[in-house]
Amino acid sequence: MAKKMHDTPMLDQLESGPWPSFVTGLKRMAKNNDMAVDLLGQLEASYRDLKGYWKGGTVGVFGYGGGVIPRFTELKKDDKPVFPDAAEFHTLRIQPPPGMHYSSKLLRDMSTLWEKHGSGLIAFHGQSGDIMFQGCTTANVQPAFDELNEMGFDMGGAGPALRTSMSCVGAARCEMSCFDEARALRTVINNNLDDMHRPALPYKFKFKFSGCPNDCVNSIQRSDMATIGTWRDNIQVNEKLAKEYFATHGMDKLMTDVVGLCPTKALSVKKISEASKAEGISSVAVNDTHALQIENHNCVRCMHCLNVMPGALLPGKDRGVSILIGGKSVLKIGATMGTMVIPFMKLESDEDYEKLNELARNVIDFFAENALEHERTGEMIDRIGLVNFLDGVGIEVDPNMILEPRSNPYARMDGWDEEVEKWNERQAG
Amino acid sequence: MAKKMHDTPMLDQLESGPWPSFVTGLKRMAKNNDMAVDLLGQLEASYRDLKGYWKGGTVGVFGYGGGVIPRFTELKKDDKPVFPDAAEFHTLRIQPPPGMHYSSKLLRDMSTLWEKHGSGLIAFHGQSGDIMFQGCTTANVQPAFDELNEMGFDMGGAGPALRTSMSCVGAARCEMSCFDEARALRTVINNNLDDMHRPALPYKFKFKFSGCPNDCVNSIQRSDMATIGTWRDNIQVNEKLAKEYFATHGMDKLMTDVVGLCPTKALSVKKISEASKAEGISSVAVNDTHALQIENHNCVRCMHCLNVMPGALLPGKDRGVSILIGGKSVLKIGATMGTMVIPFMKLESDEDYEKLNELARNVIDFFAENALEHERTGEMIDRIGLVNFLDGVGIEVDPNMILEPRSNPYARMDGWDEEVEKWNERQAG
Amino acid sequence: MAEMRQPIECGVPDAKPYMHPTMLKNYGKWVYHSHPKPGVLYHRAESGDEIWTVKAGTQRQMDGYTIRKLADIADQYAEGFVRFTTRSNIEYMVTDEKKVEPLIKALFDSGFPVGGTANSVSMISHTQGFLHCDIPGTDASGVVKALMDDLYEEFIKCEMPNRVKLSTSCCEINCGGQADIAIIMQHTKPPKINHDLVANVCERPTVVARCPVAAIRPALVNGKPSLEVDEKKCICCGACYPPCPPMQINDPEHSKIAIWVGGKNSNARSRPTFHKLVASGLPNNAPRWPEVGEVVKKILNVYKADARPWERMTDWIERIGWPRFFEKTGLPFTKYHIDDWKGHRRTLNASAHIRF
Amino acid sequence: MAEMRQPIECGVPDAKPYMHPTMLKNYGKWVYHSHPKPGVLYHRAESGDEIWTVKAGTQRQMDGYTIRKLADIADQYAEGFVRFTTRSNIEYMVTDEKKVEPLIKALFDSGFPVGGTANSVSMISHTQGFLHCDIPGTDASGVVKALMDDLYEEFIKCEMPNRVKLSTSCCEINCGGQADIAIIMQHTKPPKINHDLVANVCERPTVVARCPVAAIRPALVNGKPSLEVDEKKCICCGACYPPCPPMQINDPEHSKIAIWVGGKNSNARSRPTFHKLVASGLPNNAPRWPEVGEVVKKILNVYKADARPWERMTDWIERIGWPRFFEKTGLPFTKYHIDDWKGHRRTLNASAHIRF
Ligand code: SRM
Ligand code: SRM
Ligand code: SRM
Ligand code: SRM
Ligand code: SF4
Ligand code: SF4
Ligand code: SF4
Ligand code: SF4
Ligand code: SF4
Ligand code: SF4
Ligand code: SF4
Ligand code: SF4
Repeated sequence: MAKKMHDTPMLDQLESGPWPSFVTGLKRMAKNNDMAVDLLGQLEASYRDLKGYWKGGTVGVFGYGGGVIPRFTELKKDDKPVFPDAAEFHTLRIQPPPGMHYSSKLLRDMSTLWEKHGSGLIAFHGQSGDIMFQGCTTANVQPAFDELNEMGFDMGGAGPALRTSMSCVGAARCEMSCFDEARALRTVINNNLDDMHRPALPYKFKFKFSGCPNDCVNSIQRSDMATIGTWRDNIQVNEKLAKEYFATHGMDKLMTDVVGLCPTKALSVKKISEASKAEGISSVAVNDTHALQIENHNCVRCMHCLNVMPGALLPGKDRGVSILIGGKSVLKIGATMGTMVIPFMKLESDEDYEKLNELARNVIDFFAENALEHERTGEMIDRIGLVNFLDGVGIEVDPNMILEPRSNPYARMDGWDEEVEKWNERQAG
Repeated sequence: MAKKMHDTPMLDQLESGPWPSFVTGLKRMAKNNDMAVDLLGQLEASYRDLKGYWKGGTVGVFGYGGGVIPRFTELKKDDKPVFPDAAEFHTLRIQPPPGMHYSSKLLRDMSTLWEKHGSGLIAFHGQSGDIMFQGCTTANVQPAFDELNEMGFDMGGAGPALRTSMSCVGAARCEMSCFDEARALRTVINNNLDDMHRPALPYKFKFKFSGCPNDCVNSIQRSDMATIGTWRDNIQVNEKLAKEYFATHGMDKLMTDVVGLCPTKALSVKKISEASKAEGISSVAVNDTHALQIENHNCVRCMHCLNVMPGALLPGKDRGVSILIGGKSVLKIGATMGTMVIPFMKLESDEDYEKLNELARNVIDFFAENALEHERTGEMIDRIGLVNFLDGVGIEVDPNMILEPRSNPYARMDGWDEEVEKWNERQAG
Repeated sequence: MAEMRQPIECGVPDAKPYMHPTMLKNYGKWVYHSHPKPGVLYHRAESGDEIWTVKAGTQRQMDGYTIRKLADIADQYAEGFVRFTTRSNIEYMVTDEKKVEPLIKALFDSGFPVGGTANSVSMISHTQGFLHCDIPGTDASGVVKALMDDLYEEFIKCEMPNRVKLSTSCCEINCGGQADIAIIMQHTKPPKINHDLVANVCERPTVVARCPVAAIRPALVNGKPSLEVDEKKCICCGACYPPCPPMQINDPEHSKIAIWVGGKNSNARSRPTFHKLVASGLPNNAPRWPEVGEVVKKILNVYKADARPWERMTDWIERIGWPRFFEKTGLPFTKYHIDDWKGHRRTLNASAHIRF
Repeated sequence: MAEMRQPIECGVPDAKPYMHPTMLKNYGKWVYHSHPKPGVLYHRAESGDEIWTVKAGTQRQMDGYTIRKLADIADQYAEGFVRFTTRSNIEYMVTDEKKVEPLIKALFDSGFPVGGTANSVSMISHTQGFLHCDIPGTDASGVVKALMDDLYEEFIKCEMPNRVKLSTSCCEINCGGQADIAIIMQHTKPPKINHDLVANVCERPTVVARCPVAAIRPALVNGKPSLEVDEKKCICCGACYPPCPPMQINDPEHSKIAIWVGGKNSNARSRPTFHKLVASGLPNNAPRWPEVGEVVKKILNVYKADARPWERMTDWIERIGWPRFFEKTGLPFTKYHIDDWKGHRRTLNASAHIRF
């Protein structure tokens, strides 16, 4: 039996309504947890005053320089915490299995562990993908981590460091998946753990992995290096499923929802007799007379038609990934998205994964050496120009990197002939 | 009989080929015109050396501060012009009738006048719209101008001044025309001649007038204030011409060339029985069964469908103009286009034209007071922000001014409630 | 102190031990999916294996009871495995279609709404707020709870034109990300500086460097090194606050809430887009933020009624145009909507395209 | 000196006295047009009045013989009136259809090609170049003449997908404007400063202010006030040259010619666009610039073959994508195509949209 509950008239109002209530959860915890009692007290004060009452500090585990988010209360009276049992309320960021898969046992084990060492409050998951074990005293941080670590789990990222990564469910349950997202994630992250656990980068660096351009982990906008599945050859078709789609949806829907929404007009419906068999064309009969036709050279791999006709259309067989660099949130220059720097690389063989790993390392190294303090990769590229970044990490230019060529003459082009030479050589080779 | 011709082996190569040759023209002039002989000499030298040989200076006419482009030769030997008869080769910029209409008599009179006072070489027209009387000695500038002026013609703009304007052929011969372009041009320019003839603005200022959004005088990109015809109500239709179009082009063309290219998908083909009669819909039968239908609220007045089906579709009846501010070429910040600042104003009555005139004056005044030296209007707006410009000239904000609202939180919004108030009042009023 | 334990630097664990066996078996070999009903996904593998996924909402911030309840349901109805989505929804996978309905019932009965799939409004991207962050202007869990109560029906049904993804962020830093509708703290007054503390707590050059408009300069105040803000320049972004807590940006009255729409992360049809400002000045009205809910519901209702199938928020607005968006939602258009940040020129209408 | 004559500040003259009477009569009352054949327009007024316009190319820079010839043709075949287009084409208006063919013949016979209407390649926007400008890197009249000789067939026929508008500009200032294909001088070396002259001729602060990258600073050279260029920063734009002729930017070898495509001024379909760099480094090869003609024709041929009806250059490229443009034209893609000027971020591909 824990200490007496504080009055929480404002929080109480969050117990009504159909959505699961975190307040109800906290109150359940508070029944035998003093930290939860006082957390509710402080939170109610924040609601009342419209003011956060936490401040940071320095707390960590032996051997690592990051991964714990320290929180000390600022709500004091006569220099003493008003809610002493929640005066320390640190979070451990722990990396989950890629794809966030759990057995019921693992969930229970984690919960038990955290009720022992911490408040019992766990977030599945933080926006970067960490399991956030929230509410721990300074003293308990180390034993809690030790136990998690023994279970096979490791600390995530915080501060100017490599951050915890995310990949979509992908290959585990999605027919759009174009590579093994979990393997790519583990390859890249686990080879660079030093940068995660001993923060020494100019600022944070995030990797994210999406199996296809639907980008279910928001990698373009929310990671410094996004690895997104794609393909080079023709979209695969399945006539049976295409006919099923047509049977239930009809021509109007096919025209409006599929053909009409292709961003590059790469789709058309043709009479089967007139369907083209040319290279680069995918064709699939939707009934006895008509076929849906895809001009693959003009398809930008946006996923829309595959989404609307699942299974009937599938990514090509020659699969791999695109790499985009520089996504981040709003600080300093406004939000930036990742920029396409590698339109396509295979990601199948061991060597392919090793290449991805090397590229990731190159990018981190270039960032580490060239970014200013507290400058994200996207800001750095904005400052130095994409070409200097490409030069630095050894990537050749490609028209897929741009929406359009420059429209101003403000460039010094004395190396034109050399650059043309390079391009011609690459085209020949 | 003029002096002996110089050798012009390079220029001679421009006499062959089917396009009218300016070299042949110059040579014809040179038969009895020493200035032309020496001009050819200097031009050949430029071709040989790949170097221009003119420099500027100060030449003008009494009472005006601008309009003459002085040119003195730089090609000298022992401080003496190599081609003395073309040592002075000034240009008079003269404003043509709007729409660039000429009688054969006027052409002949101008030609005769210029053979008397100048080289005889006239450009119809400069890119800003001037008649350029090219090749005049300093001594002859005044008499040449006097004579032109007596004919009813006036000097155009040069330097940091209001510049010569242009309007499209418009109402004189074009069914797309939504206002009297020539009247608007003359109203605005002739009321501000002081700023043209006595250059005292921060930099040049150009007006251009296009009768419709086809913008045949490139006003958005090439003028500081563009006045472009448009309409507010529904596109007008003519069934006879629509059926004629369909009879010659067929359904495929109608779908691909018209419906398929509307940028906002405001067009559709419907069975006549199913055609909507709702407010905001224009409908025109193209044959006995089908009608072309326009969702006018979603039409952005791009002109495309009117262009493809001339006469069958025509601008609405409630006509007026849009105003865009800030177009210019590449200097300093890269080329800028005009920005929409007045989506619609009527331009029919005398008062309407007077309002346009006042607006023009306001814009020039704001420019004169706020632009830095050698800063164009577009640059100024880029520097101070559109809202400050609107405030300065007294224009209310409108969502048609933007492609999208801000995507960054980098603004100080303490006046939010007041601004909302303003909007609501205007919506009510 | 005893000798400290060296960490085992094991990194990201392998997912295999925690993955539903049918997913593992057919890893990378899926060929089809469909949406049998709201909250339920059906996937089929090349092998013919089938899996049904039942998806339910959670509060993300979970107490032990909740976690054990979820685990129990997994054992009882769903073969002992779950996964979480990036939006803190939980997914139960079953290979036997007959288990689907009982599972759904168990979830609803335990207070976990089944839904969030396909063209529903999914759970809101959740951040930390008053519960844990050191710089929040508002709460996160509470805002999310209040809004999801409001949007409950849209979560458990699939009646939107396409997926709807919301985010909330308790400060302008926006950990919640770009979304169809984003609800974000927006400060409207420059930071109030507690000069007594600056010298002790803040590395002044770092703070100066953080300001995007160079409005901060070092200054001596009462003889002590402090900082000074040029209030004319300051855009109240709050970026100086994390490195220098004495620059108090949060204000119970003047920290407002802004609503942004049309962010999109996927590449489907259109390229990814950032969300854009549509409303601001909403009060930070804990514990249920009704004014925010009003605006969000207004926007969602118009979108629901007006957008065509498969149009995301941004696709819809792109088609009807911003003038029409403001007209249809009745939201006022102000000078603050007109961008004036770096590169703003590209957001201006440099064409004669207009809508009436 | 005698007393000077005061100018009559009459401004823009009224066009009425110079306007074809049928145009005047039906001013603002036209209802229909068509394109009976290349070089010929047909317009009909509400009143039923009809007018045929025959359009012909000129060299713009006209001698007296040419002007009189054009006037004679007007009197003989075309009711005494003409107008010029913004591209220095001349238009003859006739109200009697029977006069059209004789007029066409007279024009061709006199060396004025009839064409330039509808989906032809019209006359090139003409600038001044060596003939009159004080800062040109190349000529204008000659470049135009050479190119129009090359494109003659495309002027007198209407075989392009849509109108094609070209421009040439004899320096980077680009008086020729944005065009489907623009041919523009591109300097590649910083200005060579003639220090002896700077002090006498140039107002130094003005020059310093003109540089878009702040590469110029005042300096003392040999004890005299002059200017200095930071050659690492300099982007060779030539903006310093007009206010300071001793900063010689033109160079017979290093001033090259660049080709830009996809500029569009009209609002038809897409919004107006700027032209974009596609080729550079072409030699300034007077008097006929064959290398420039080659590239222009290559681009036009691919456009002609590949674009759909009514697609302007930019519409076509927008549809097929830039990767395909470079592939189809065979033009090399280099680092110079990637923008690095202010606001360049918006030109980068921030999406997974790619083409193979
Ligand atoms: C489970 C999850 C991946 C994961 O690893 O956790 C997931 C799973 C699927 N996504 Fe997703 N997406 C998931 C987050 C996302 C996100 C990121 C986010 O929510 O912040 C996006 C980008 C959102 C954006 O653009 O801002 C996302 C954009 C899509 C799209 C593109 C939608 C569009 O038209 O723009 C599709 C395609 C579709 O709808 O058919 C898609 C399709 C799918 C499919 C149908 C893929 C498949 O074949 O299995 C899955 C169905 C899930 C469902 O519930 O309907 N998924 N999906 C994520 C569920 C989050 C949630 O609980 O709501
Ligand atoms: C916990 C979390 C929100 C949540 O409740 O889920 C979070 C919380 C904080 N974020 Fe975040 N961010 C979290 C995901 C994100 C994301 C989303 C993502 O990773 O996909 C972003 C946007 C993507 C990005 O990286 O830009 C994000 C962009 C930021 C930024 C802005 C960075 C920028 O360059 O614009 C900051 C400020 C900074 O780093 O200085 C920040 C800073 C913070 C700090 C450390 C506030 C601070 O500076 O003191 C917050 C600590 C809160 C706490 O007490 O735990 N957080 N933050 C997320 C991390 C949990 C996890 O590890 O899983
Ligand atoms: C005569 C002229 C106006 C003038 O006052 O001098 C003119 C006249 C016409 N224009 Fe134009 N345009 C004229 C310059 C322009 C320009 C400016 C330019 O050439 O630099 C443009 C903008 C070009 C651009 O976008 O860069 C222009 C864009 C159009 C368009 C839009 C084309 C498009 O699809 O983008 C149309 C509509 C059409 O093609 O039906 C048009 C249509 C027309 C029509 C059909 C209007 C009409 O109903 O009479 C006229 C037919 C002329 C013809 O020769 O086919 N006119 N037109 C100009 C002839 C210039 C020339 O000799 O080539
Ligand atoms: C003559 C003409 C080209 C032609 O052969 O047609 C021309 C010629 C010159 N232009 Fe131009 N511009 C001419 C139309 C234009 C246009 C087109 C237009 O007006 O529609 C533009 C683009 C639109 C604009 O206003 O930006 C244009 C943009 C410039 C600029 C760049 C301005 C900018 O802000 O980027 C300059 C440089 C300057 O003003 O400092 C310039 C400067 C010049 C100067 C004065 C060069 C100089 O700075 O010494 C040239 C004098 C040449 C001469 O000897 O006659 N000229 N200039 C055109 C004027 C003739 C006339 O009056 O009709
Ligand atoms: S990103 Fe693509 S592969 Fe990954 S879960 Fe989403 S739809 Fe599937
Ligand atoms: S995936 Fe390709 S074909 Fe399908 S809609 Fe997208 S761009 Fe069009
Ligand atoms: S701008 Fe419009 S009104 Fe003027 S000539 Fe061109 S098409 Fe006709
Ligand atoms: S004028 Fe209007 S309806 Fe016609 S194509 Fe343009 S936007 Fe569409
Ligand atoms: S959005 Fe701001 S307040 Fe909220 S968790 Fe992120 S950093 Fe903290
Ligand atoms: S709130 Fe933002 S703009 Fe204002 S001083 Fe702080 S960092 Fe600078
Ligand atoms: S483009 Fe340059 S060189 Fe040519 S006329 Fe204009 S200013 Fe002179
Ligand atoms: S050429 Fe351009 S960039 Fe170079 S110094 Fe002159 S103005 Fe500056």
